Amino acid sequence: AGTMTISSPQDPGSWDPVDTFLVNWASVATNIYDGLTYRGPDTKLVPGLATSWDVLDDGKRIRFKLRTGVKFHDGEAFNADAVKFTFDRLMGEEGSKGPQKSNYAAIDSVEVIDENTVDFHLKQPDPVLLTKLAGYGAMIVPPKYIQEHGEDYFNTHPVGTGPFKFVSYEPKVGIKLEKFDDFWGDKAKIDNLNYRFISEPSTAVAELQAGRVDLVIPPTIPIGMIPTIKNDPNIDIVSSPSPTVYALRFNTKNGITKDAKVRQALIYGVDRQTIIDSILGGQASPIASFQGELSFGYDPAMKPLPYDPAKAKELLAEAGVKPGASVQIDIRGNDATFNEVVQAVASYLQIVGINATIKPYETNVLLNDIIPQGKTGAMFQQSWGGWTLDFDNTAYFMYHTGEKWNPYDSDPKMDELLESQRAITDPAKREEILRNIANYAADRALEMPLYNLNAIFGISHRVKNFTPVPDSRLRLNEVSVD
Amino acid sequence: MAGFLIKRFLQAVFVVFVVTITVSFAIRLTGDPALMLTQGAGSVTEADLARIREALGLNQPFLVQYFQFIKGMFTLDFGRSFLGGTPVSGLLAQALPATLSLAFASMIVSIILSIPLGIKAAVSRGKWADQFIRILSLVGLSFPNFWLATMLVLLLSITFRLLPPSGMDNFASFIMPAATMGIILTATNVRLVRTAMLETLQSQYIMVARAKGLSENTVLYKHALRNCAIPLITYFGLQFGALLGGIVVIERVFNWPGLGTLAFDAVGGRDYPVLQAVITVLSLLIVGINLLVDIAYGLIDPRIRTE
Amino acid sequence: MADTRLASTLSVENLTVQFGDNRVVEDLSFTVEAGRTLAVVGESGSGKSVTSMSIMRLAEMNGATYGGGRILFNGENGKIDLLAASQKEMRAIRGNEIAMIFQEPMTSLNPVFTVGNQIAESLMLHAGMTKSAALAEARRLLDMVRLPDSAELIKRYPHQLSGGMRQRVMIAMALACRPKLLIADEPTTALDVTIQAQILTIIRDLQKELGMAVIFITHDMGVVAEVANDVVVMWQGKKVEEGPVGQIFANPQHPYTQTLLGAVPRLGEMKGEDFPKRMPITVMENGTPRLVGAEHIQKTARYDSAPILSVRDLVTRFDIKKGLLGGVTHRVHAVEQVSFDIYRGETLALVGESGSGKSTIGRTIQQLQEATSGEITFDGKTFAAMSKAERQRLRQEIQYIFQDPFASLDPRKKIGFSIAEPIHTHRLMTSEKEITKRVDQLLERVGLTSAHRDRYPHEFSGGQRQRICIARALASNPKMIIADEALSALDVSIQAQIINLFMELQEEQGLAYLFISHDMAVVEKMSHRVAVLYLGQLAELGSRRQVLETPTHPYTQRLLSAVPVADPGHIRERAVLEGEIPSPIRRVGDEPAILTHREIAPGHIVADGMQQLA
Amino acid sequence: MSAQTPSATSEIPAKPVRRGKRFARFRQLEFILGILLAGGMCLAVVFSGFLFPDGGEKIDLMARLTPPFTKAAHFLGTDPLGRDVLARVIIGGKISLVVGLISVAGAVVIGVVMGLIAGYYRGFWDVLVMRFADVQLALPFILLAITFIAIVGGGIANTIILLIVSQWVQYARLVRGLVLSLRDREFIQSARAIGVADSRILFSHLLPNLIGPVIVLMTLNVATNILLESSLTFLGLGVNPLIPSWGGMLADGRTYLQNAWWVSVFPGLAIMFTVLGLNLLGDWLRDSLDPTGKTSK
Ligand SMILES: Nc1ncnc2c1ncn2[C@@H]1O[C@H](COP(=O)(O)OP(=O)(O)OP(=O)(O)O)[C@@H](O)[C@H]1O
Ligand SMILES: Nc1ncnc2c1ncn2[C@@H]1O[C@H](COP(=O)(O)OP(=O)(O)OP(=O)(O)O)[C@@H](O)[C@H]1O
Ligand SMILES: [Mg+2]
Ligand SMILES: [Mg+2]
Repeated sequence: AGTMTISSPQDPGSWDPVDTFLVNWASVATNIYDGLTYRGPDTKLVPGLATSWDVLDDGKRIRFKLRTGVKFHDGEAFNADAVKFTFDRLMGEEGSKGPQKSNYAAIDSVEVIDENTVDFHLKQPDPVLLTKLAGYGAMIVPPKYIQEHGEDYFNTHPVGTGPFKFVSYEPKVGIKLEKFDDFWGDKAKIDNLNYRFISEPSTAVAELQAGRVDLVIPPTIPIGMIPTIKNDPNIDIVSSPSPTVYALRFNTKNGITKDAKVRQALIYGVDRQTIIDSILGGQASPIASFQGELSFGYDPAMKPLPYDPAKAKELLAEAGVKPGASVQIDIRGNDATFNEVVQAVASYLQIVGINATIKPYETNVLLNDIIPQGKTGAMFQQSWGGWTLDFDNTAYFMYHTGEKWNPYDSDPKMDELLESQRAITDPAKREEILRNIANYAADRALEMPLYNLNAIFGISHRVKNFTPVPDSRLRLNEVSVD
Repeated sequence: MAGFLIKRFLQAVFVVFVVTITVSFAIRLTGDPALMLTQGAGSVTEADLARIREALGLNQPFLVQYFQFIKGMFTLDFGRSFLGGTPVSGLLAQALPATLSLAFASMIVSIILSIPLGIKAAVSRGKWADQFIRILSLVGLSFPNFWLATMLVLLLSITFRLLPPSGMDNFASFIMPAATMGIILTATNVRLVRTAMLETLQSQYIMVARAKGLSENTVLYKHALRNCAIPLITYFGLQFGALLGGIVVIERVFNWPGLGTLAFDAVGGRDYPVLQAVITVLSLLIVGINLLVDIAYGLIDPRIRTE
Repeated sequence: MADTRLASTLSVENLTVQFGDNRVVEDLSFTVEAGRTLAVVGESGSGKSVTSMSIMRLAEMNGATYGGGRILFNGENGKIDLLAASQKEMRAIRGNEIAMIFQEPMTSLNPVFTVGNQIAESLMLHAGMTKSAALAEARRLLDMVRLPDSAELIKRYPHQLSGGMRQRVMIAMALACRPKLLIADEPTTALDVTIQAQILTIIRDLQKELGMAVIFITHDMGVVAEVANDVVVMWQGKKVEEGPVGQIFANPQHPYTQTLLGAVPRLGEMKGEDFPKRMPITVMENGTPRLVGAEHIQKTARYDSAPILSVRDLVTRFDIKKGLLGGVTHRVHAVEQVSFDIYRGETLALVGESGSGKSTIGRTIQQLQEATSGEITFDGKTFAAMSKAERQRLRQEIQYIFQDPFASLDPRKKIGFSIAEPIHTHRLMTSEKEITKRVDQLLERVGLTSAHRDRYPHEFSGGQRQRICIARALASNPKMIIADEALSALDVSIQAQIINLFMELQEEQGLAYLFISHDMAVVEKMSHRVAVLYLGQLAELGSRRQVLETPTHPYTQRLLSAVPVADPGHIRERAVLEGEIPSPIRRVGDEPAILTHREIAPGHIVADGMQQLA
Repeated sequence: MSAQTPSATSEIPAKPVRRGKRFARFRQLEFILGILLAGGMCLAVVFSGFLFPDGGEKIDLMARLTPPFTKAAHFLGTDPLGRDVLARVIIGGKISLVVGLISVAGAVVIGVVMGLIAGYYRGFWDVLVMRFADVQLALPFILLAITFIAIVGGGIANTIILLIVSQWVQYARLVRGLVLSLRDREFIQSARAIGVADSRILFSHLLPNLIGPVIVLMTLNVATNILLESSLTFLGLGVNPLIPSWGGMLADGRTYLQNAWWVSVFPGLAIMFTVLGLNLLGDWLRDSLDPTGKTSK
């Protein structure tokens, strides 16, 4: 019973799973839709609308047994046809208009075996596919409803099989859901779930303080406001590790950072632990490679390079870099916390004799022009973290020759490693290779790994039984409110 | 009158044309929406991008896209948002009243504050009341709107829990955003009213009005105010235009679902249809306000009426 | 004295008014009785307006303080001291028992309210009338000041009325509550003679009807002679003389009064003279009058050579556009088919009512205005045939003195700069030192000193400013000067000085003047020939004697009859003047009839078509 | 119709002012206060290099968010990176004043020239400049800013250009309106009658007579521009965050308002004093440039 209000930073504009990549779609839609698989806060993959599955034909076919007695919010029954419809739609005309299709490119076709069985035929094995089926574009949608009401209607009036059903949506303002009584799993404890779109962090926090919002979800809360929230007796902070990692990557092609020694020196020169403890208030953990501990491919044996300014100076001297050399660090202009971090980084670099200047860019310009075109300074901000929590999703795009996010480096050995793991379905073997990749990248000092930032939630004390999720895919059927 | 309307119309066409073509062209230089839509996705191929561009109609030459937009405009069809495909007209229908009502409320707050203060300052020119009002108005100019807004929220919403910190739900929601903008506008308007009033107060007819034995308030608020209304109205009109454009920050702070928010998100997400539509609406509004101001001139000043 | 004071409506006793430390009215006393008119005359800045504003207790709103004295007013509630009254008490008196007509009639009406509204306002306030009753009364008042069609008039706005009409509205407004005392501060200065005559008549008639006391402030001695019973003469903030009007005119005691009266130009003074004549004038020096100059006949016109300027069939029209893209629907026919010549050393006077096109002709000659058609020839060459450089050169040879000397000087430039500007512009001299020397010479020429060079225009008196403008006009060694009502804003004594300066310069340098004026007495004093303009057309043109002594065109006759005579004994019979001047604004296509001209005597040309002037 | 469009806060030069003694004294006070505030602030900023040799850059993460008036070394406290707020406020003035003053100067020069031309020549130039003004008005500043910065990039120079581009129109409108009311005045006509060249009429007669309101608008705009720079920072479009600026500090300090008010209040006060000083000086300057109502020597 009761109503819970959540502040979410962005309105994705459409609730159709095939239309968007925004995490803030997922933080709402996870309550509306189900996938064949499900991954909860513990990041374990468990049955969702499929009760079991078998990987066949060397990973080129997967057979799913579907859950029975499941109903869509409009009363339509869930069955194999719905699954086929969903994926035909995703891979077909409608999916082509959106960005999700490319993520599921491995799927060739879906075959209905019987009412409760489907086969996925793959073009090539995709080790991450089962995870991908737990979210985003793979959410199962109601065929009859969409055919009847049309695609446009579906965008703004979503129907799924999840624990909450859609009530109303006001663009740029909010979306309202209510408990779905015929949910197949644990039924929701609260009656109403309201989301409000609040993009300005301090506004969201003010709403939380004023008691008009019960939960503020990431990436909203600026670190600077954490003490404010902690000091307020009615609200609190909860956090969990997240996939999001921050690094300053290097221009390995030109300038002083062409030299791996210099890159290492710069890494030695920055006291990342102190930055985490002070600026980030402990809401992050140090990283040795460009991934967090939740990532598949994380190597606990890898340790970050220590803070050692003496060593840094020594390396710089070896590389022939004179004190007073300058580097430019390109960052996103709208990230207040990182802004402070990078200023601290610059001041550490100053200590080892490097003059850093910081150049803020509008996010989209940095991401779609400056980095891909290789127009960055010696260092640039990259924050990354896929919800699939698989290092391939990071490493391939960051390190493989010719990839969008890799404008500078080309290393045949790295390319080979990256390609080799993609064909392998044995998780243990893949993990091994991914760890090798991480180690190799660290050896070459391709980036200065900074930290793995927690997912930080601001929450009202009236909310009970809330488990923070790492990846914004909030499912709130267990939560209750006073 | 017909000539006047034709001229106004041509002017509107010109402004809307120049503004939209500039913005449409410039925004296309700042990044590809297809890239933006696929940002989170890893394995995006050129084919994927081409596919999305086609779906968004971006594969056509700029002029074709522009003319399609113009064509749509005549049927009030501004296309669909790149972000989620919502019809833009629907978004506008929601954002426009939100912004207009806030802008009006702010103007009203500012007018209610600045006219008596400005008149008081003018009447007591050089005395302490005048200096005090002028310095106060400068203080109002010294803090940025977002800062003032945050202070108000801390005080009224969090400390005293009187008003909602954000959103547009009911009358109470209007108070803080309108007050913030109103106070900032007042800072300049007080000076404006004061100056205009000083000019007018030196006129002979003000003396004549006093010589009739009229009370001081009748003299100031009836005879003097109406005579300096022309520059005031002109400036308020300009200000209203600027207000519509400058409302972005306030809308963000108060999470106001208006045109500013819409435009800001649209620029950020390179959502061309939304941006073009917002800009069109804004420029039409500004032309419309100019028109209203001109009509108001006639109502206020009979000399202009018969010209 | 004591008994008059008892009966008097207002008695001012030992009034002193100051702005800051600057005493502008000192120890002033006078009384006015019911049914009588007191004229207050005096030099500009002698405190006349301040006195009347003090009576209204409005002076303090401009920052004045009262140094002492009493202003006793015999009002409805018995005798009260206005200086001791509160503003609240004053509000009940102002506009009700004491009314005032202000110095600047054109700007005294609030432009955004209808005439009816503004008159009704006082009535509703003081007589407690309802709005409709007040409006009905307003109509009656407008009828009383003989404005036509009052029913329609109360709905009009001030800008839709001519100056004369506005002034009558002001009078109606002042009289709305039947005041016991009317203060009229130079109510006719800005108006031309015909309208002035109408207004004087109205005030006098109403005074008879209402039996009120009137304080009439003016510097026009002709007007004083016509309206006043008693006169107070003020000089430098003090009263220097007072007495019945006949006595003041006949036997002025104080030197200032003598100077003032001595300087008054009287129309008809020059009867029988062929040429203008320079007269000696009295000026006040250290408080004593001194006679300067000698009589001199101004026989300077060179009729033997070709005219320096000829104007042939000049037409200047202004388009009035309705709407913004709308076409031209109306035109102002400011100048229609005007032709005349000016010879070296000659003064041609251009006279006519306000709006008759005098300034437009001057401005067209000075190339400040494009002619619609017609030909202007200067020094033998037509404008049309001149190159750009030659036209630019004309701006050296012809100089224009604007009506308002203050307005025509850049307020932010020292006058030395302004005078040197023509020299710089036409590169007449190059060395800064020489230029400074020349400026000093010019200043001396017009009776100023080199010490004045570094002052700003506002630091001079009106007469001095006018002389600065003349110095500037002379700086470029012109052959001709267009003086556009250059004297009408001045005190008569300053006016006389400048007339003499003009004539001296003409004598020395053979200057030609186009002298634009509506003051017939001045015109008589200084012009060789006179052109009378009516509605943009030439009504009459001839030598001064011909036009002024044998006026032939009815319009000329009317103009002359309206001139007030500075002689209290003079009984004027003037033509009853009613109605407004016809408008020069016509619909496009509705061309005015062009008057044909006849030469009735050698050089005396008169227009036919007098029926137009009905 | 739309001819006379007085722009922001047009303080039309008053008619010859007749002031009492008290007022004259106040004018003096105005000047002294103005010099003390604006001049003092400028001096501190100019000599900030000597006052704070480390440029306020020294980061001390251990001493972050020290409250003001508690430690002698950090009289006004420290910011979230442990930098001295006093040092940053004073050094931050550099960017703020440079941005504020140069952008205003640029806009004034362009706007005044355009306004003079439009108002004096009317016709084609007028239509051109005024339609431009309409277009400029229809383009909201923030949108212009985002697009402009997205295309040409951020940085101080670009921020200044952006401010100039978006503000010259104000001056053009103001000046045009004033020229329209002055151009038919007799002293201009009489200059023309003498044959004075147009350029001289524009710059030597018209300009001095309309500069008063321009000065007033200028001094107001210095404030607005210092703040606009902060709005840009607020929207993530600011300049190098390592170089402190008042606006940037205000924007950065906003999230700390509840637990560390001093981070943003002091830069706010700095802006306020400067703005106050500049406006007092502006009023004084306008009056002293106006010879009307005073006696020379
Ligand atoms: N508001 C004012 N502040 C300061 N001085 C003033 C003010 N008004 C008038 N004066 C001064 O008072 C003196 C008398 O002015 P007043 O207007 O009474 O002259 P006047 O006799 O009416 O002259 P005119 O014939 O030119 O109208 C003048 O020296 C004038 O400068
Ligand atoms: N720029 C203009 N546009 C339209 N009409 C004008 C213009 N200038 C003058 N007029 C009109 O032309 C007519 C003649 O004006 P002009 O100034 O020549 O009269 P005037 O004889 O000098 O009168 P006054 O004695 O009042 O100075 C008037 O009706 C006037 O309203
Ligand atoms: Mg006077
Ligand atoms: Mg004239």
